[in-house]
Amino acid sequence: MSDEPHRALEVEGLTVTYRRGQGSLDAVRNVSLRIAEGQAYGLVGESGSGKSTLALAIMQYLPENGLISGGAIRLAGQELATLPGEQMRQVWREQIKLVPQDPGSSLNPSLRIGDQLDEALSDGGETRGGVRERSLEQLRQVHIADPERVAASYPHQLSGGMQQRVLIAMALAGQPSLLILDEPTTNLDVTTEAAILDLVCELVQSHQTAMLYVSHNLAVVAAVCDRIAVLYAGELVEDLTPEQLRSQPLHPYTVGLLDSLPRVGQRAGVDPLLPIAGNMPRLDEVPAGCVFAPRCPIALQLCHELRPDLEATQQGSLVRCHRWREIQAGAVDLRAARPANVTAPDESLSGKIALETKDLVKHFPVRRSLREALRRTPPRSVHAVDDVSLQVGQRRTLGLVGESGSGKTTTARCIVGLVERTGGEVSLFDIALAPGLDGRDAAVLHRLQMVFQNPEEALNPHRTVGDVLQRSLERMRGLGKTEARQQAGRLLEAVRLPPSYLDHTPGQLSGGEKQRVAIARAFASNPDVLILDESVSALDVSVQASILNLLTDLQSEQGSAYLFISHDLAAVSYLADDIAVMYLGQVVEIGPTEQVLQPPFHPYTEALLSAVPRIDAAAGIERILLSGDLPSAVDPPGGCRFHTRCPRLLGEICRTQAPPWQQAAPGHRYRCHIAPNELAAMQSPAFRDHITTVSP
Amino acid sequence: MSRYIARRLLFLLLTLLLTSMIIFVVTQWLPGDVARVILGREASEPALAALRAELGLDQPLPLQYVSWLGRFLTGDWGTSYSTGEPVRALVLERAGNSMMLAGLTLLIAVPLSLLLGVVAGLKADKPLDATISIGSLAVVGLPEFVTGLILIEVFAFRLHLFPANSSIRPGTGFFEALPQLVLPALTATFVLLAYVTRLTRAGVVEEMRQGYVRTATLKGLPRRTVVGRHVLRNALLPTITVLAISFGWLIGGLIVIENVFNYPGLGRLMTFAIDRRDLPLMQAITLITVLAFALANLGADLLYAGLNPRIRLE
Amino acid sequence: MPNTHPLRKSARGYLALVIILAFAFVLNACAAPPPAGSPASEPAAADATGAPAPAQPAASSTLRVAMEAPVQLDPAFASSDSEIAILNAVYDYLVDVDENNRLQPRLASSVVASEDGLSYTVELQPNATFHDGSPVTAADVIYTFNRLRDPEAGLPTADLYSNIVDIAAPEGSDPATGTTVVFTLQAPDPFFQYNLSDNHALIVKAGTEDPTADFNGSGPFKVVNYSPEDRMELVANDAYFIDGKPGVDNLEFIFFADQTAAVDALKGGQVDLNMRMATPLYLSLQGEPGIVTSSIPTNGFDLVRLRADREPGNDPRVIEAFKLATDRQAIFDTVTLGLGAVGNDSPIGPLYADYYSTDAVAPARDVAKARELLAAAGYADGLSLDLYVPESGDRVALAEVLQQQWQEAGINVDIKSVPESVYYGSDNPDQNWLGATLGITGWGSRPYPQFYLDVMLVCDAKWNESHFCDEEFDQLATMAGTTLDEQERMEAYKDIQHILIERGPIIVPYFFAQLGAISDRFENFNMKAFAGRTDLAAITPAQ
Amino acid sequence: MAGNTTGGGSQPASLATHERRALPAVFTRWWHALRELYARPSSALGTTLVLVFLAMALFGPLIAPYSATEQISGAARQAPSVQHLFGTDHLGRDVFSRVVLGARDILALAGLGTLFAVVIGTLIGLFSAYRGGLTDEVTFRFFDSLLALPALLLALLVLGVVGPSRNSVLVVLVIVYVPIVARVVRSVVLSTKQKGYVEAARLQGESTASIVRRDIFPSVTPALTVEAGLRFSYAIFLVASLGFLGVGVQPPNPDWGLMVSQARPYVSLTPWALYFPAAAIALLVIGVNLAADGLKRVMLPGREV
Repeated sequence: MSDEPHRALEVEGLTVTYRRGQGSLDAVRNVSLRIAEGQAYGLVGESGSGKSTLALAIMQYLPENGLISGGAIRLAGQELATLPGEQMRQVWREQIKLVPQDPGSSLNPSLRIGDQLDEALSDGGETRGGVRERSLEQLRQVHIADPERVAASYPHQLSGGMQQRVLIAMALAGQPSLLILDEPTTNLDVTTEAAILDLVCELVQSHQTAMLYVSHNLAVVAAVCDRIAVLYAGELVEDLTPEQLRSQPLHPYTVGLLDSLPRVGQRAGVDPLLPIAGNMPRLDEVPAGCVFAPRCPIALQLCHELRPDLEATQQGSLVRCHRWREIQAGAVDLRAARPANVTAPDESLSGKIALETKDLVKHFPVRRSLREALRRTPPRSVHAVDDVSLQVGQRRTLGLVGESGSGKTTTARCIVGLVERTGGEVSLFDIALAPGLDGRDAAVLHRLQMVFQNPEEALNPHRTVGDVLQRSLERMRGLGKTEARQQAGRLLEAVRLPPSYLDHTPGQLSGGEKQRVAIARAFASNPDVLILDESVSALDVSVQASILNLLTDLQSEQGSAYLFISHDLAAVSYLADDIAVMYLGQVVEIGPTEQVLQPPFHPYTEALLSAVPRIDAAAGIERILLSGDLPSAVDPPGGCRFHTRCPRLLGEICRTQAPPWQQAAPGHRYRCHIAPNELAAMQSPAFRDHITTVSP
Repeated sequence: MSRYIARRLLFLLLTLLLTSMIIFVVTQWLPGDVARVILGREASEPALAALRAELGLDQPLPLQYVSWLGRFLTGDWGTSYSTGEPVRALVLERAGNSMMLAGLTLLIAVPLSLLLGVVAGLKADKPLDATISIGSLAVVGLPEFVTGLILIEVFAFRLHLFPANSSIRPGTGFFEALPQLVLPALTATFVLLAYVTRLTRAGVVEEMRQGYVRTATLKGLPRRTVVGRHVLRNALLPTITVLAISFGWLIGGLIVIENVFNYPGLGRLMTFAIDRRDLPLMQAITLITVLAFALANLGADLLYAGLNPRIRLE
Repeated sequence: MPNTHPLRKSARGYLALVIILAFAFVLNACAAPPPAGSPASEPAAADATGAPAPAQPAASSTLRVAMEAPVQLDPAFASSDSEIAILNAVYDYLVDVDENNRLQPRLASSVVASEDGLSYTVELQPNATFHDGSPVTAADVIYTFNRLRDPEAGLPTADLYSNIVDIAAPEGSDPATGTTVVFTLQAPDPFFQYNLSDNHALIVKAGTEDPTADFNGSGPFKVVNYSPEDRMELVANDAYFIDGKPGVDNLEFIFFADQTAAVDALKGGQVDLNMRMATPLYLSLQGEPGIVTSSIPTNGFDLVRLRADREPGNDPRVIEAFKLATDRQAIFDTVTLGLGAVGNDSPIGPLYADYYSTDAVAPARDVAKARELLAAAGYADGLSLDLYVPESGDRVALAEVLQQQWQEAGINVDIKSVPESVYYGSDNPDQNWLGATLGITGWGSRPYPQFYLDVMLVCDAKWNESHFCDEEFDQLATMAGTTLDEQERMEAYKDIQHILIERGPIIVPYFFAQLGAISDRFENFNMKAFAGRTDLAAITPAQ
Repeated sequence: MAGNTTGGGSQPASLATHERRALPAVFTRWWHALRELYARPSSALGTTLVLVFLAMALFGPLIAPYSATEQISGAARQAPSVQHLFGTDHLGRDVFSRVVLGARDILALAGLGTLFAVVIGTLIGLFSAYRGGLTDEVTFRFFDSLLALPALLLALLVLGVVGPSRNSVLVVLVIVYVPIVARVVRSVVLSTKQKGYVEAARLQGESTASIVRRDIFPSVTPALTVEAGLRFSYAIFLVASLGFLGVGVQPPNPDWGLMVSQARPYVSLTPWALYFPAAAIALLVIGVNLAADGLKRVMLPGREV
């Protein structure tokens, strides 16, 4: 130990076991890692990889049925696994801190922020005022502009980003020697995520604190960390630097992950994603050989039988693969071995308009208080969707992108009729659609289908997959029972699931499989238009990639038009022919994907684009940070709705006058007071460089 | 917040109105001739008819209701059919007694069940938890008439600690009545105990799973601070609501207990009223009970909102 | 809400307060009770009910009586024991009846009948006064009885006093000051003095519209406070005209809805006197230290009656079958636990020694014969009926025993136990006491038997609940009720008993005993067959 | 569901249990539930108690040495003995037989009452909540008002109206519990209504009845089962209380509450006639509660009791 004085954390051969009933399962197996002082260490894995378990094991905060069944955890040379409770409390207090995944639930809802912060800072020997002063200082440190107000607030009064800043401030109290961040940005909007990441990087540098950053997102980790460990099914499969990750990852899983992650500007038809086949094994089905072997495109017989060791490469990285040397030497081509199965969309078909909205409006009334009613204050409403006009061409995909609260989901629900619109028109192949479901006849309903966000709620948990699909087929195609059953099998095939799944209940399916079934159900009626509302957002990267590819395939097979809704610009740009960007209920920019992704673009689009984490640390892209939070949709700001946060604010005109549509290119418009040429001059050319991979 | 209160008050009024209607209709359906009950089985038909007319029982139902409601709102709660006394003074006095009993019951039940619930919640799934859970269930499993009987036998006849009988005289103050309140209050406590304990336990277990508990623990706070400062203020919120709801039961629902101990509360008065088909009395008691329930509910909501910034700062 | 710290503090404060109070309460509770180990009748225990300071029992004595809550405190309507007990303490009867059914002067110092039996001259106690201080005069008596007998008012007593032609002060006497009243009758009535002592015949002050307004009686106790359904407090009337009465300084009626609770209160020393209790409760008090129990025979009974005017009771064979299926001795043993007397299907019980016929005995139980009779009546496959029972006294137990006894004879009854208010007050003619086909009705003890015959068994009786109509019976009853020849009356009553045993649609399984218990801190307690008429004024603290 | 009380983190998804597919699904589910119930001592105790009483209800006549109403002549008020395990009551009826045979009564009554209340409450809750709107608002305002009345008070009033009998007690149970059940169902419906599969069914033009039946009702069943268990235990109590107040089941039925009530004046003479049925009530209530707790853990994992 004495020869390694600068090790902040050493984990040696750690195995974490969950007891379950009579048996037990190892969630983390034989993992070792070292973090030096001041080092930012990334831990990457998909759900079920054991990364959170590992983080909690290091914190000595496992659930009651979890225990460390092997190995050691040393913090600055001190063994934690055997530390008595009281001393561990001291360690928590002073040395090791956690920034959790869900800031909302990690703060006590009924205590003021200031009090919660004071608690973390107070060591008992100080006056209350003194502690509070330090708390405020701590808040300033995480760039909270008015710490007094925040300290006096309750958690629910703050936005998610703000809450996360508070938690980071809390974690930095007392100069910990190790900071663990467990998916700290996962549920945050992309612009907020970017700001938090910047903050983390800055603080880690200024504090010289060792950091363990746990995330499912390779790009985020690559941007923040000095070193990255990739975890798969409870095992560490590769340990490397970000540069090595970009240049030459050696483990097939790491490569698969990278190939599954869409980059901004990557197009399905041109440069398809290469998803990893299959699913992560369950803990009770861990293969005997290499844990990745069942999904590995280059697995040999050896791989299925013998578990490989973690080996060090000359470059200092660690990899657990029997064939890493061949990969390093370029002797095997991982990508060639995995056919993408993607057919390029038929660009020639740009026929009729399949779906059109004209000036779609949805206002939700706000209940007036008694006093307001008495004073005859006019009723107010949430302006969820304001004058949204969209067109989706036949066989084409329109991507609708925006942060949470932008109104994209409400737009979708108004279109399908789950929410009755307040105004405007919706038409399907020139058939005007009634606002509500009750006003639409079955034939129209069947031509317009939707796939929802949450795969867990997509399927009735009490029916088998076969029941679900059969019911849809009987209903929408009027098929008889036997015929419906056969067709159900075909539908499953179409979404690349084996026919045996007909008898499965949703509980037996993974999230991605459920979403496939949901898609199959939507396709039961061969819809003209399919609306996908954040339908891939909740899925793991590798699963998301395969669904994206599936959607592309289905479109070319079935000819449906898609309205693809997502907060993820990369996913949208991968699939969409056209993109519409929404902000606070309005479309602020719309146009062909290539156009929208290049300057000039709306300042909001610019901010979104700049915030997308990139694996290839795109040099030169200036990160545009938005100030403040999304304004309330009850009283949207006058003039340009984006003016309260706009980095390119001109002045009075933006506050008072609604901006005009500017024509940037044919079919590409944005809503701003700044003319296209002026904007183009302001905006970073690096964007253009960065998406040159896009073929025109 | 004021909007919240206004809404709650409106609902309270609506509830009272609806309940009064329900009660009015139900009591009208009760078999048994009021006049016969008042004048006794020996009374003659003309006397009965005269009395019915005097009581307005020959009027159509809606008319009776409206006139009753009007009088009720102006403070004239009518005259008891059976005793001939004004209902209001009688009911309010008994309501006062019921409040005393309810008050003492809550004073015993709240700390006790919270304590048991918190301990059980913190030791969830440990033997102590099971002991508390089964113990409190055993207590609640015994019907209150049996519990009362046992308590009288033990505390009154064997230990001579408390009187067997709780018939306090009118106007007795809380502290003066205390010895007589103990046994009925204990009996009522036993009924409440298991439920409140279990609810508290559930609240504690639920909150212990929350992320903020982890945050607090990982701040290095001692466990008692984590529990006392962080968990309890959230865990006890649902318990408060339930205690408030039980207040209505304590005011008007202690029918069995008040009879077993002969305590002059609303419950005993209610059995008297029902037995004698004393409509004005029944209606007044029921409304007071509902009012107590609704006010307690309102109080609980306000307290809930007061302790819960998410509602308070809405 | 800019600063909510105070609210939080107060919430915390509240919790602290609750805990402190809880502890304070525990301490208090431990300190408050009377010293342990003393018998239940320890005076300190009385303190628990907040009775007037019992430190010197000799100085001020309070008799606390447990009672069912009264409903009617207008003498004209009062009927239950508790109602009469209260009124009997507040008002006076002209003539009272002692525990041996003997007439006894009360407000009347003398009652003299004329030779022809058609007029009665009543002389009032000269020094009797109402609680408001005014003397009791002839005018008050005249007012009281005129009110009771007014056919227009329709009071329950109207029939009873329909025989009275006139009530007046004697010629030349001013009723407003005089103390002599003359009752003139239409026909001779051998029981007229008993009628004068009827439960309702309490003298109220002339002109009283609502006697319950101020309880202005002339009786031994004055009402101090009445809390309906809870209690009534009274103090001794110092000006009472009978020497040595009342024997206690204060009288308190505490109302109980639950008899067991009342007995517990007696055991615990929270009440002193308990009358009219269920048999097992009475037995549970035997041997209880500090408590003196008393049981006296009465002519009160539970009447099991079958309507004779409709199926199946309109067939005499069915009536006989019911009688033969019943084992009265077994009922007496299990239901009244051997207290009281076995009945013989007639309301004339052994208490009326002069009228009771020892040779009129109901036939022994004969299930086989009962079956035969039923079969003959067309009920070979059994008979099913609802048995309506008011859920008070021992009646439910009686019903259960009857159910089993009758079942053996093929009579299947469903017991419908209902509150008294429903049994007597239900407007459903098939379910109330006068209309139900089969029912059990309690009848209180009366000083003379004619009452039962007149109101319940003659053809046109007001409460002929069994709808019995028998010419021979009616003749005998009328004769017994009017003849002045005592021997003739005795014969008639004996014949009546035979008739009822043979064909009356009624079963009187037992005459119950009146059961009471009093704390041994009091004496001179002589319970009457009708408990409400017990003279509470005679009770004195024990020496 | 077992003991994950502290900490969060991702519980490995792969801990999901395998489902057995050999038997019909319903059967498997119940078998499974039973096995889970027996996994914890307290719910095992509760389930055992319930099963014992259930056995009494089913096989009572085989177990009981006497009939419930037979007044054994000359055997009144006998203390417990080999001949009369629980003694005899004031009329000479065998208390053990009455307790055993009374199990059927109370289980049937409380069970049927609960069943009717659950069925009616579920129907109202399902359709009212799914449809929403004014009817829903009015219905549940009305229910709220009913809930403001203490159950026993409401029961007394209703029994006063319909008169005491076994059927009346059923009516009372239904009136008292329908609002509660409907509210529980409603809350589940309101959350289920928002789920993707329900909206998907609506988008495919399914009828309301079909959606309620196929998509919403199944998700109500776990909460409903648990609620039914709870209601059942309260129903036992209410039936007993009504019996005690003399307005419930009529004598000479061996209703436990009625038995306690009838034995109360005799408590110094025949204490056994009071304490045995009282203990039976207590044990059944405890059993049902513990079993319902266990059921809740099985049916609604993650939600606390």
